[in-house]
Amino acid sequence: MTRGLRFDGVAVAGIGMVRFGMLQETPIAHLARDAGLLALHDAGMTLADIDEAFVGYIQPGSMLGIKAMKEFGLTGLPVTHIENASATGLVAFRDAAWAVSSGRADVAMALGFDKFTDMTRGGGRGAGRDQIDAPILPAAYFALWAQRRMHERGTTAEQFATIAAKNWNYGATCPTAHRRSDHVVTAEEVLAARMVAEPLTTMMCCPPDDGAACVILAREDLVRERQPGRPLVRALASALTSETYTPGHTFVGPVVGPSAMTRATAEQCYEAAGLGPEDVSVAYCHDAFVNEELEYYELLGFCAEGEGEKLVAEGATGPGGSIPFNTDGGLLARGHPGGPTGLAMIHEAVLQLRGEAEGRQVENARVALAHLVGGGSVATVNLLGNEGRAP
Amino acid sequence: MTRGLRFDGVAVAGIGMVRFGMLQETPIAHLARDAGLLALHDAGMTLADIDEAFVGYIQPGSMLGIKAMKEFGLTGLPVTHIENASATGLVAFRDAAWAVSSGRADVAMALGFDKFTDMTRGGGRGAGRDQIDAPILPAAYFALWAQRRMHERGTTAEQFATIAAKNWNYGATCPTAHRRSDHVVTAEEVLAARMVAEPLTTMMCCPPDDGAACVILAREDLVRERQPGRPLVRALASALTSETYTPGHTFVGPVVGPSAMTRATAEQCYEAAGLGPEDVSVAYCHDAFVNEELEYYELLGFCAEGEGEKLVAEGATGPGGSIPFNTDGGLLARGHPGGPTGLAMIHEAVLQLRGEAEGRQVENARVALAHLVGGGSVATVNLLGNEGRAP
Amino acid sequence: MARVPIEEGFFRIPDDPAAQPRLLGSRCPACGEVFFPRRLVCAKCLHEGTEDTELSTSGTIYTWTYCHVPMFGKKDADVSGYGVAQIDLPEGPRVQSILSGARDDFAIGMQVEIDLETLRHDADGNEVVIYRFRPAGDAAHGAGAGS
Amino acid sequence: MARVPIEEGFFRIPDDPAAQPRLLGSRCPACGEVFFPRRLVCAKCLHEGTEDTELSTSGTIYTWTYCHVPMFGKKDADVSGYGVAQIDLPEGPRVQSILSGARDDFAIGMQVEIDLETLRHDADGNEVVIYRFRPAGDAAHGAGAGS
Ligand SMILES: [Zn+2]
Ligand SMILES: [Zn+2]
Repeated sequence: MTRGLRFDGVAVAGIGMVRFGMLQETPIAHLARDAGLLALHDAGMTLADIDEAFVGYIQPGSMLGIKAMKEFGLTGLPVTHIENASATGLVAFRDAAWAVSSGRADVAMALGFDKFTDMTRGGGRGAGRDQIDAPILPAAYFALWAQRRMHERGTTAEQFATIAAKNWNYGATCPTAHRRSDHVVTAEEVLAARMVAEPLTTMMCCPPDDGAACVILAREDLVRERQPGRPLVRALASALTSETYTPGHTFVGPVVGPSAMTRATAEQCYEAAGLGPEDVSVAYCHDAFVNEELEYYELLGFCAEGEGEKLVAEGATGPGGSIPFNTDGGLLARGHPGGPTGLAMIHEAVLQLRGEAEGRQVENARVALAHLVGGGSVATVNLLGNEGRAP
Repeated sequence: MTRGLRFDGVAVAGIGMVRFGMLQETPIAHLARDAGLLALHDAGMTLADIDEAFVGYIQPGSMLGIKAMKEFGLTGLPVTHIENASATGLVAFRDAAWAVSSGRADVAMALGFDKFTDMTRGGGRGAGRDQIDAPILPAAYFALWAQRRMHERGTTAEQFATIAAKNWNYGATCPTAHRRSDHVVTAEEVLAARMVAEPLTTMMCCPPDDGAACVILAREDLVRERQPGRPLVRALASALTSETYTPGHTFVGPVVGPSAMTRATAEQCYEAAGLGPEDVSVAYCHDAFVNEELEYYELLGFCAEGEGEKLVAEGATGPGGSIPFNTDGGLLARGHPGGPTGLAMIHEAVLQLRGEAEGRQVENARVALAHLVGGGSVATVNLLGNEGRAP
Repeated sequence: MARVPIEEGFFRIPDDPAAQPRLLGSRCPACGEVFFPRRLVCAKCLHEGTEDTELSTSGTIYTWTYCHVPMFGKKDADVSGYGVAQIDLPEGPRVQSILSGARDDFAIGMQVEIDLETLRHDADGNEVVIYRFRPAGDAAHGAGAGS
Repeated sequence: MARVPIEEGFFRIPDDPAAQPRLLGSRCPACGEVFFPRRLVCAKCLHEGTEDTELSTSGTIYTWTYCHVPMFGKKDADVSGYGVAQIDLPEGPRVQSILSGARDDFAIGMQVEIDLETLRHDADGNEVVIYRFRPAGDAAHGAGAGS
């Protein structure tokens, strides 16, 4: 009976994030604090207004969430650490939105942070040296997917590189992106970068990152009251799934589930929202490895199976296209620290839906979709909309 | 506006746990699997019946939750890793109960596991060698609390030891307890054990543990339909809080918050349930260090401040007493692996409320309370009841 | 000097160094599905209680790539690059594995067979090994570990 | 040989080895509350923007215990037992600290003052130090670290 969640009367009260990057000098609690304060300022609130917090991080360390929340003050609110591998931030968003939708909280905070530069092998994202998963890198896992597509559909490395260049160039327009190129990146430059796992070069893989991001959700009436005149952005729906069994299933090594997982998750989310891919103005997906973005064009329903390459050729997912993807540069350029990644997606989606995404604004943005997969495997799809959306 | 959650129409469908202990030979996924299968058997269900899972563990390692859930099959259900230090298991229970109460799931699983024997210093529960918190042990933190009480109230080490002996002797009656003494433990024996941090001896401190436990919650009508004739146990209410600011607040080192935290959390939970301490038949509390149990007699409302010692003298919290505490031996004897601890409490509470706690059954048990604190700091109080409870 | 697996429970190391290792799988008696690695509950039909089975020593490459970074286990083995593949075994499971061979030795659809690679030596002097696949019938890369 | 703190940002190590270290605190300009360690937002009134302040070098024992296990930092320092206390500083904060002295040297309500303890030496040969408290006016246990 797995199904999506529909959120009723849940609006975004505030957003904040620090620019992602290799931030070795900044303690993790300060990254969290800075992102959270930006969101509180954006909401016109203090911690006294927050009824519950969901803190997302992947790195080892019990209590990091509760300790980070103390940076905003000590008010006694419930705090829970949420983790779901790379999907962590969106799941924290989902749980905060549900807390408001279900009447558990009037105002809920989703706070995400992680420091890749703190992570030690074995404890964090990768497998330890004494584990069967160890010799296969995540990059190799996604490269295997790319190679199979190239075999089946004749997709070329140039087509993947074209998507990567698009995301690098989006990143250059986004102040909070890690990778902000000082020149226009071309597919040729992407292809010429150092090879990691064929056909993926370093410029087709997300960088290691530190960072933090925060989203505050609240009852719609409270947001209207506190923020008169500001475009209202609502959390509409969310779906979260784990793997279903498929023939040729892979259990050992880095896995993010069969590709049908993203399709099923998107369908659940669309159904819960009463919307379809045709209603979506802008989309954010797990482009940690760039061939994924091509697959998700299809799996999220923006084109038929095997027609992703046509979208690339048309520039449909770039500036001025029919369905811009990853307008902040995506995991590839904005960065992918882990816990905050999904909340950075929501940050950018909200800017777009408010019409505040200067230099990369999608015209008439009305509905945004945010998708992530997480190792292990999980997938989540989430929808937000402003008042311009069809009812 | 922090408040407790009231659960409507949420019943326990199944419970399961493995006996806690130093289980080095068993992979963690197998501990989780064995506890989960016991709960599924108890519920008469398979994974196909579960709509959502909340997996609680403390130890480092992203994806352990989703990987453990795959042991039961691959059905696509949403899975989220929940963590809240020592309070983790009860928070997973709370989230599963809320998922059912709020209509997000008809049937939800809370699964907890941890292997203390896998944990490396720094990544798991303790502080690393390069952290300011490092030189102060959790045992010392609780000993400081004990010493202050002895100073203020004249409490004696014998009184603490009497509580410890009670929990050791309860543990001997519980098949799933780690410490099952082959003889009646006396306060003298507890006092004569090796000193850890004055006045706490090893027999007043919980052991290191591995283990797993699982609770399945479902809509009451589904449980009635599937389990005709079995005593129905309901999840009634839950409260979760973090620290509020108090004069003389302590921020650095191991902390579990000012003692007022447990009192406020209990009040929120009682209010949400429409019950008071006088309605509670049996209670489970964080007795990782035995002086805590004495404090919680008062802070959970079972006696006035300063009268905990009287309860001890009367044997009120032991077999045949007015408010038995930790009938499975508590963290002290049943054990405290971390993530599964709270779910083991629920396991025992449900046995008591079903009348199935052979050898340690509390007469006429109608309402059970489960309390934990977690480092950092958080506190949670949860109430369950059977149909015998006053409406 | 003994050979020990990188992690227990995934494959069996034969006593005869010339013999091939065997991946340890499970077969569901209710629906017949076969899994790698071993599991108690059938992932497909949820039947509880599977039968142990050892999987075939050869399979077909479903997809493969070549990694140009030394890393993890391969860092131990001191190579600058290595192949990785998903291999379909005749019983059904799709297995991810490192490959033994050069960049140009592989293609999708090709038959490969299993052997062992030595990653490092542990503190007791044992060879820590992991399974790998090589082109079928190709003995050039050695039938045993550490060749 | 330099002295370096076990963790940055909690206390200041004076250049003069005979001088006492100072705990680094924050004072809220809105409500006057003082905190250890430093923080940007007032924990009490939620005012954003505190002022840096250094805390007093002596305080009163609120509670204390004696640990009979060598562990963590103290393992480095090679002692078989050690005292631990919560100490109320005149500015308000209650600080947890290890104690310098024997089991019978302490009592609740007693005045103690801060100094430094050397836990170990790091790879660069620096002394890794942490603050500790000793009976006030008692110089027997040394004014500096490593005594
Ligand atoms: Zn089957
Ligand atoms: Zn203030």
